[in-house]
Amino acid sequence: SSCGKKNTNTTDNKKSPYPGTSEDKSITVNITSEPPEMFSVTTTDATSFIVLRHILENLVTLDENDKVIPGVAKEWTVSEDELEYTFYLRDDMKWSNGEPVTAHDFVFAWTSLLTPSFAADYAYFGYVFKNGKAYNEGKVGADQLGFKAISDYELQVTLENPTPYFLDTLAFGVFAPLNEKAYNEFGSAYGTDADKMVYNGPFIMTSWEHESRIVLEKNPDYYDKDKIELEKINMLMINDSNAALNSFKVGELDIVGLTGDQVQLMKNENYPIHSYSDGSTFYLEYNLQNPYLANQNLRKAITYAIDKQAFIDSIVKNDSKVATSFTSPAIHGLNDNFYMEVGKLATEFDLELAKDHYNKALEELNVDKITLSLIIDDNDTAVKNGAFIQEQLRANLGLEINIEPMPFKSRLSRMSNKDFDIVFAGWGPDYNDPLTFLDIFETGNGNNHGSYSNTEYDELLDKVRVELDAKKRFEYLTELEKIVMDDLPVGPIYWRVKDYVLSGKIESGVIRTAFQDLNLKYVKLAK
Amino acid sequence: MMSKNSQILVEIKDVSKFFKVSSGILKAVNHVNLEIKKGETVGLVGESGCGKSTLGKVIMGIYSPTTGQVIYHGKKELLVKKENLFEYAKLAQIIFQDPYSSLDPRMTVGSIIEEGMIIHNMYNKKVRKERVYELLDLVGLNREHANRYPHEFSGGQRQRIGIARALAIEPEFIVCDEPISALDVSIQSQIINLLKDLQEKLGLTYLFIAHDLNIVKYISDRIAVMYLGNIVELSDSDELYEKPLHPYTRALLSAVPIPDPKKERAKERQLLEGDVPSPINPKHCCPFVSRCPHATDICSRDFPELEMKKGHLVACHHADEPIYNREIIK
Amino acid sequence: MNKVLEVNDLHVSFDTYAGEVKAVRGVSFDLNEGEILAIVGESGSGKSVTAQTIMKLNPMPPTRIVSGEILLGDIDIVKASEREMMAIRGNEVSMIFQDPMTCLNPTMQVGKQLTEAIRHHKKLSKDEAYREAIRLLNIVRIPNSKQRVLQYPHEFSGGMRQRVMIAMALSCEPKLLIADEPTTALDVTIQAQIMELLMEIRENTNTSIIIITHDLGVVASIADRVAVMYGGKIVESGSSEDIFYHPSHPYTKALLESLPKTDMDKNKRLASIAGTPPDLLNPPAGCPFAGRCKYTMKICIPHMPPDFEPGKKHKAACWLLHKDCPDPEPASAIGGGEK
Amino acid sequence: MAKYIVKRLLYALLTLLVLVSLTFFMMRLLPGDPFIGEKAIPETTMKALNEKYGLDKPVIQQLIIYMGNVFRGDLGLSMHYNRPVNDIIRQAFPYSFDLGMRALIFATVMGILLGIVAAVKRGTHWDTISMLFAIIGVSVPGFIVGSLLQYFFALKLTEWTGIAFFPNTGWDSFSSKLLPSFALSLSSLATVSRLMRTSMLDVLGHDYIKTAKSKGLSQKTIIWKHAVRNAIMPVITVLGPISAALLTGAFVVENIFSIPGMGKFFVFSIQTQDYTLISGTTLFYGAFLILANLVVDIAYGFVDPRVKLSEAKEG
Amino acid sequence: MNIDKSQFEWIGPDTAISEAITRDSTSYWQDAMRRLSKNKTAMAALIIIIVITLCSIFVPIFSPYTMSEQHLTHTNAPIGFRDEQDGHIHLFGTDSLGRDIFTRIWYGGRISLFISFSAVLVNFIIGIIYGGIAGYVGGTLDNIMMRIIEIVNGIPYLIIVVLLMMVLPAGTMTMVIAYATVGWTGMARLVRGQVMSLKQQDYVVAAKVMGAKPARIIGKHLLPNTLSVVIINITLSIPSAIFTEAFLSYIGLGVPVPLASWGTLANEGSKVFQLYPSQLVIPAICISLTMLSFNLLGDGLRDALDPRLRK
Ligand SMILES: Nc1ncnc2c1ncn2[C@@H]1O[C@H](COP(=O)(O)OP(=O)(O)OP(=O)(O)O)[C@@H](O)[C@H]1O
Ligand SMILES: Nc1ncnc2c1ncn2[C@@H]1O[C@H](COP(=O)(O)OP(=O)(O)OP(=O)(O)O)[C@@H](O)[C@H]1O
Ligand SMILES: [Mg+2]
Ligand SMILES: [Mg+2]
Repeated sequence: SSCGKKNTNTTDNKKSPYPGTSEDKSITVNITSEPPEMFSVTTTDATSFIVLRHILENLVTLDENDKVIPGVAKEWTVSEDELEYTFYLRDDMKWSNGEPVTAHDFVFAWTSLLTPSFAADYAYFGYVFKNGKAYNEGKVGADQLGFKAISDYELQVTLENPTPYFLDTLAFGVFAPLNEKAYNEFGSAYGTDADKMVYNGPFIMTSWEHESRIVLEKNPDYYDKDKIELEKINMLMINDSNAALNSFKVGELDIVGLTGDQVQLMKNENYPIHSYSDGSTFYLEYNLQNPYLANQNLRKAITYAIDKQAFIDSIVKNDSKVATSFTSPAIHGLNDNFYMEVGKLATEFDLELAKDHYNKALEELNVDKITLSLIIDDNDTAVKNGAFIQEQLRANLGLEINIEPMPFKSRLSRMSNKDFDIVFAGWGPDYNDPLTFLDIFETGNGNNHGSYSNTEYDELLDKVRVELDAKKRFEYLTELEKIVMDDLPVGPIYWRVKDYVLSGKIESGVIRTAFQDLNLKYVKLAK
Repeated sequence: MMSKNSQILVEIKDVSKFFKVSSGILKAVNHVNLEIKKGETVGLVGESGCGKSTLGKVIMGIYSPTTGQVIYHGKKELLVKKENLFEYAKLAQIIFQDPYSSLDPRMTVGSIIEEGMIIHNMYNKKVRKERVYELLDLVGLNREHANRYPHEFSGGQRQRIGIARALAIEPEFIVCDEPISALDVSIQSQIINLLKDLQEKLGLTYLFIAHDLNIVKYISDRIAVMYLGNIVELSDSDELYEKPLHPYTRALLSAVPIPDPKKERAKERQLLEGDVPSPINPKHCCPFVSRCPHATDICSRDFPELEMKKGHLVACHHADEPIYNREIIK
Repeated sequence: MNKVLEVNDLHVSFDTYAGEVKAVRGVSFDLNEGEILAIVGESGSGKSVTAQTIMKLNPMPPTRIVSGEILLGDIDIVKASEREMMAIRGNEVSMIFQDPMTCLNPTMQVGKQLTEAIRHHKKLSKDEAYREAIRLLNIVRIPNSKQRVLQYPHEFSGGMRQRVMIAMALSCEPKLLIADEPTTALDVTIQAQIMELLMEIRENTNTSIIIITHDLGVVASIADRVAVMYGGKIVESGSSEDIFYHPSHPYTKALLESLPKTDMDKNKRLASIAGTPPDLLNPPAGCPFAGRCKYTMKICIPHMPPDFEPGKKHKAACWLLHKDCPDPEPASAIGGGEK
Repeated sequence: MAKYIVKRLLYALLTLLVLVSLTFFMMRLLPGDPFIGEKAIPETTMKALNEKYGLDKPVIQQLIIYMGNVFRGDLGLSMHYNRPVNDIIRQAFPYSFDLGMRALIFATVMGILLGIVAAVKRGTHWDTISMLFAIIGVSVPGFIVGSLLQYFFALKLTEWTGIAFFPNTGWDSFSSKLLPSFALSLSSLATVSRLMRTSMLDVLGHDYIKTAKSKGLSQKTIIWKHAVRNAIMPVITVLGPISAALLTGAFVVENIFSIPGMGKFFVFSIQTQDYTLISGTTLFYGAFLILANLVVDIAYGFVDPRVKLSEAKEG
Repeated sequence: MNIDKSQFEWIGPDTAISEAITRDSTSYWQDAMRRLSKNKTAMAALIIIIVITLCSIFVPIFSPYTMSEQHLTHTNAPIGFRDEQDGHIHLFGTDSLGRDIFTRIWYGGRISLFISFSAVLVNFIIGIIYGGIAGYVGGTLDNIMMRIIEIVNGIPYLIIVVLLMMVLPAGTMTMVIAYATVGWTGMARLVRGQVMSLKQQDYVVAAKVMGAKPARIIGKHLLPNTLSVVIINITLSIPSAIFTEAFLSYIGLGVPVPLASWGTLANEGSKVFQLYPSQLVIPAICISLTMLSFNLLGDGLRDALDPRLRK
C-alpha cells in the first residue's frame, strides 16, 4: 500500500501561510457539490458517500490503509467454505432517534437494496448474498435471502459464491444499516434533509442547507467518541475549483482538492501537497465491433503510439502514473498491490513497435488509411485529451482521428448502444479486488461496451469466482490481466492521482484513499 | 368654370368617428353625409378641432369609421378598407395638415416624393427623377432640395414637400388638409394656381380644408361648414358667402381679418361669446347653442338636421325665420 | 420707450455635408417694450431661424451663429452661457413654435407640458399647476379643459395643439414673446380671439411680441411694425402703415399684390411671384430677389443694395431707391403681374 | 386594460402548456436516459426506476399525468435529487431572486445612467468610458469576470490588506452579495447602456426637446422629464428577457460564488436528464419570461401613449 | 455714394439666376455612407476589423506552425518565447500542449469572425423580418408570434442543441444554425417594440395612404428608423456569438478538435489565468478589440444614418 498516502514536501516544517478556518475544534472542507440524496440504499453518488461515511457506520469499516477493521460488528467468524459469515454486533450503539442499532437494521437495509421497488442502482452489490440476484429478479422470496438476524446482535450471512473481498465490500456505503422505524417515518423522503434521517456514525448531521453547506457534529453516543477530536465538520459545496482554492487561501476552507494547474501553482509557493490514488484507470476503449478495431495490431499500434508520460505532464499535471496494466494501484493483490505483483505488462510508448503494428494492421485490413472517431466528454480537459491523442496518432502513425465531444449522458448512451469507435473512458473500483476491473471484459458484461469476447478469458473468470485458494486465485487474476494487456480491448493511459492541500490547522489524520475518499474521523488538529 | 358632369365620386354616408378617451366618448365626426362630385372642389371650413382632419382621415381610410361608410365611384367594392388601400391610393391622396411629422426623417426629400411613384410602378427610374424635379419646381422648391432631409427645411417648405408627394401619384381625388396655411401668400397663390391647373387638365377633385376663407371661396365650388363634428351648412360657395344661414357661418365670415391696418382696426370685432362646447359626450341639442346669439328653447332641446332651407342645406332650427335676414352681418 | 431687443447684423448658418447653408445673412432689427413686430416674408427666408436664434434653441452644431449680436436688455445672447440662457428662456422670452405636433412631447400629458415652465420658474405645487393648466386651456378656448389636460398631444387636433403651444408660451408672462406662425391652424374666429388675447397681454404686461406670420390680415390687425424677409435678409421694415400703404421694396409690393381678396374671380389665376427663391447654400452676392424682380437692373446682381430710408423709420434695401436710379418703373415691366 | 391582461394571461397559460409539452417531448429525444450511469444498472432496477417515475407509460399519457399534477401545483419528484421539485425551487429561488434583483436593479439604473451620460456628452471622454465599460461588459463573459473579481477582490485584496472585505463565496452578509451581483449585472448593464445611449441620441434630435429647452428647463430636467421616457422603449424591451434570465438564476455566477440558487438546476437537470426537474425549471422560467414580457408589453402602453395595447382603443 | 448710371440698366427677371446647379442626387444610403467615410473613428475601427480579418486569413497560411502541432518540450511558453535549441519562436507563447498560440489565435479568428458574421447576419435577417411583421401587423398575429418567441426562448437551449447535434454533423454551418435557432429572438423583440411605437407616426400613415405594402413600410420606413437600435444590438451580439460558439464546441456541435476559436481559447485560458495570464489575456484582447471596433463602427454608422445628427 505504498501508493495510498504519499506526502510530498511535508518535511519542511515552516508555518503554513494558510492557517485555515478560525472556529475551534472544527474544520471546513469542500465536497464540491450537493449530495443528491443521502439514502444509503439507493444513492450512487460519490459525494453522498463522503457524507454517509461520517454519519453511518457499517458492520465493518476501513482503516487508513483500506484494511478492514470492526465497525458495528465487533467481531465475526467465517465458515470453512468461505460462504457463511456470522457477525457479532456491538450492543451499545444507538441510532440518533434512540433506537438501538441491531442486526435487523442490516437485514432491513440489505433487503431494501435488493427489493426492486427501491430501484437501487447498486442492487448488484447485493448479489454477493445467497439468492441476492434471484430475489432481485423476483424469483425467490425475501425469506430465502442469504442473511438473517439470529438475534438482535447476531447476524448470519450466507454468500452465493466464496468471495474473498466480501468484508472489504461490506465497508461500502450501500451496505450501511437502515433503521426500519425511522425509514417508515419518513418514507420516500428519507435522506433528503438533515432531520429526515437517523445516524449511527461518528458524526450526526445537524444541518443541511441544500446546495450550500452540510454541518456534521460529533455523535455523543458513538462508541469511539473519545478518539475523535473534531467537534464539528462543515462541508461546503464549492464547485468552481479556482473559487475553492481562493476560499482555502482566505481561510474559509481547511482542505481543498487541486487541479493539475493548481498543483503547479501551489508548488510554486512551495506549499506541501498531498496526493493519493483514487483507484481509477483511464484508457481508450475500443469498439471491437468496428472492423478496423477488431484488428489486434491496430489496437496495439494505437495503444503504443501515445506518449502517456507526456500526456500526464501536459494535461493531468500531477503525479498520476502511466498505466502499466489495467487494474489500478489501489487494488490489493495477494500480499502487495496487485499492479506490482503483475508487473509492468503494458508497453508504455514505443514508436517503432507502434509503427510496426500499424503497418501490419494496414496490411491485414488491406487499407492504406484509417480514420476513426474518438468520443470525449464536454469539458476543456477532455478536449485537451482529445487533441493530444489525435495529434499523437496523426504524427506518430498517420492515423486520422475525429474528435467527438459530447455531454456525459450522450456519451454513455453511445457507449451502451455500442455506437462508437473509441471512447476516452475511466473505470473506478467498486471493491478492493482485481475482479472489479477485470470482470468487465467478460462476454456480455453490461460494462463491456467494446464487446470484447474471449472464451479463454471467460473460463478463467469462472475459475476465479470459485477458487478458494488465494494464491491460485491471484495466479488466475494475473493471467486475466495478461490477456487484457495482450489483447488490448482497451488501451490504458494512466492511473489517476489526486492532490489536495491542508491548512495549517490540520495536523494529521485526513484519510483519502480509493475506497474512502475523505474520511475525517480521526483528524488531529494542530495545537 | 370647368364643365361638371354630376357623377358622384366620393359618397360619405352617415360617417362618424368616435374616439374613446378617458372621460368618455369623443365624437370627432358625428353622422356626416356628403357627396363629392367628380371634378369639383368642396371646401371644408370650421372651428379648429371640429373634426375636419378626422373626416379627411376617415375618407382616406386612415381611420376606420365608427359608423357609416365612404363609397368611391359609387362602387361598394371600393369602400375604403385597409385591405385595398393600394388601389385606393391611386384614386385618392391626402396632403397632411402637419407637414413635418408626415415626412420620414430618414429619407431625402427626393425619395419621399418619388416613393409614391415607385409604389405604383409609375415611369422608369430616369423619368421618375425628372418628375421629382418637376414637382419640386411646381411647388416652388429648388431641384437642389431633393437631396436634403425634411429637418433641413422651413415649415412652409415642408408643407410643399407634402403637396408634391401627394401630387406625384396623380390621384383623382385629393384631400387637402390645410395645405397652404404655412405658406406665404405668393407661394399660396402659386399652389392654388397649380391645384386649379391640375383640376382643369386632369379633372381632379378636391376636398379642401382650410381656414383662409378667401382662398376657400376662390377655389371651392361648394363649401361645407363644420361645427363640433357636424356639417352645419353646405352650399355653393358664392351663395354661402352672400347668404350665410347658420349663425356660426356668419360669425366665421365676420372674423376674417382684412389685410389693411386701418380697415382692420376700425372693424368692429364680433367675437363669439359663450362656452366652447366639447365633443366629449355631447348633448343631443344644437351644437352651437351655447354660443348662439339667437338660441331659443328648441335649440337646447333638439338636434337640428341638415335640411334644405332658403336654397341650401343648413342645420339650424331658425334658419328660415325672418329674424335672420335682419341680422346679416357686415 | 425701452428697447427690449436689439438684433445687429445677425448671420446664422447650418453646416451640412453639402456645405454651409446661410439661412440668415445679416438681419438687424430692434423691438421696444410693448411693441408688436410682425415678420413676414418668403417661406424659407430665415424667419424661424432668426426667431429661434434669439433663444439660442437651434442645436449647435450644425447651427452656427456666424456673427452679429442679439442684445436682450444688457445681455448679448450670442455670447451668453447655457446657464444664463436657461434663466432667460421661458421666463423673459418665450416662444410659440411653428410646428405644433413635433414640438409637443408625445409621451407627456398636455397639462404637464403646459405648466412645466411655470412650475420650473415659479415653483407651483402640483395642484396649483393642474388648476393653472386648466385655466390656460380655457384662455385659448379649448373646451373640456379638465379632461384635456390629461390627454396626450396625438389626441388633439392641429389647431388645438397650436393653442396648447400658445398657452404654454403665455404661461410665464414673458417680457418678450416670439410667436412663430401661431395661428396657421386656427379658424378665423379662434384666431381673432387669440389676437385679442395677445393684444390684451401686451396691454396688461407691456409684453413685446414678435409675430411671424403669412397672414397679412393678422399683421394688419395687430402689428405696430413689420419686417419683410427675403433670402435670409430683411428687405424692408417699417410701421404697418408704411408697409401696407407705401411698400418700397418690389418683393413687398409683389407680396401685397398676391394677397387673396374676397371678391376674386374664380376663373382668373391668382397673382404670384414667378421663379424660386435663391438657394441659401450659395446665395447670390447681390439682391436675393434679383432673379424674380421685374425691375432687376444690372447692379442688382453683383451688389447687395444697402438700406435706404424711403420714410422715417422705414427702411428698404433696393437699388430702386438709390438717388441715382433713373426710372424706378421701367415701362416694359409695368403690368407684368406674371411673366 | 383588465380585459387585455386577462386575455394575455390566458395566452400565457396556453404558451406554457405548449412550452412544457414541447420540452417534454424534446427531452425524451435526448440520447441517454435519466438513469444511465457509468456503471451498468441491473435490469430489474431499471424497470423499477421507470415504474417509479412513470416512464413506462406512453409519453402522451406521461404528459397528461404531469400536466394534471402541475395544475394541482405539484411539479413532481426530481429523479436525481429524489426531492420534490417544488421544494428545490422553493429553497433555491429566493437566493437567485435576491441576487438577480440586485443585479437587475444595478444594471438597469447604472446602465440607463451611463447611457444617458454617454449620449448627452457624446464624443467626450464620458462617452468613451461608458463605451469601454460596455465593451468589457459584453466581451468578457461572466465566468471570467466572476473569477477575476473573486481573485482580485476576495483573494488578493484580502491577502494584501489582511482584511476580508469581500467573502470569497457564499450569500449571507451584505458584503458577500456585492461581487456576485456586480459580476452578474455587467453584461446586462452593457446592453442597457448601449441601447439607452443610441435611443437617447435619437430622441435628443426631436423638436420637443427644443420646446422643453425654450421653457428654460435645465438640461437635467429636459433629459429626465422629456427625453428618457421617449428613449426608454428599447431598454424596456430587453429588460423583459433579461429580468427573466437574471431572476431565475444565473448558473455561472452562482457557481463561482457558490450561491445555492436556481442556476445550476437549469444546467444540471439537463446534464443528468432529470426529466421532472427539466420540466419544472422550464415551466418556472417560462412563466417568468412570459410574465416579464407581459409587464414589458403593458409598460409600452404606459410609456408611449400612442402604442395601443389592444385594438379596442380606437373607436 | 455714386454709382455708374449704366449699372441701373434694366435687365428684368431672370429665373436662371436663382436656379442653382444641381448636385448629383444621392440616396439616403449613399449619403449615409459618405457621412460614415468622414468619421475618423469609425474608419479606424473599420481598418482594425479589416486587419484582424486579413490576419486571420493569412497568418495561418504563412505561419511556420500548424495550429495542431504540439511541442511537448516547451509547453506553456511565455509571450515572445524563443527556444535556443530548435530556434522555435512563439510570439504569443504556447499552450499546455505546446501549440503555438499566435497561430491558433489567427486560426481561431477565422472561426470566430466567420461565426460572428454569419450568425449575426442570420439573426439580423430573421429577427428583423419577424419583429417587423409582428410589430407592424399587431393584434392576434403579433400575440401569436410573440408567444412563439417565448416558447423558443423557454425551451432549454441545451436540449435544443443536443437534439440538433443528433441530426446535424458537427461543423461551422451547424453552429450557425444552432446559434440562429434562438439568437434572433432578442432582435425580433427589439424591432417589434420599436416598430410598435413608430407605426403610429404620421409618415408611416402617409406611406400607407400612398398604398405602400407592409413589406415596403417595414423595410423603407420603420426599419431605417429603428436601425440605430438594431445596429447596437448587432454589435452587442457579436461576443455572444463568439462565446456561444465556444459552448457549442464543447458539447460537440462546434468546430472540431483541434480547431480552436477565440471563445474556446479564452475558455481554456481562463482555467489557468493565475498561472499563465497571457493565455487568457490574448484571446480576450482579440475579442474585445473586435468588439470595440464593431462598436465604434456601429456608433459611426448610427451617426451616419441619422441625418439630424451632424458633427
Ligand atoms: N437644420 C437645417 N439645416 C440646413 N438648412 C436649414 C436647417 N433649418 C433650416 N434650414 C434652411 O434655412 C432656411 C430658413 O429656414 P426658416 O425655417 O427660418 O424659414 P422660415 O422663414 O421660417 O420659413 P417658413 O415660413 O416656411 O417657416 C430655409 O431655406 C431652410 O431650408
Ligand atoms: N387619435 C385621437 N384620439 C382622441 N381624440 C382625437 C384623436 N384625433 C382627434 N381627436 C379629437 O377629435 C376632434 C377633432 O379633431 P380633428 O383633428 O379632426 O380637428 P380639426 O377639425 O382638424 O381641427 P384643426 O383645424 O384644429 O386641425 C378633436 O377634439 C380632437 O381632440
Ligand atoms: Mg385638422
Ligand atoms: Mg418658419
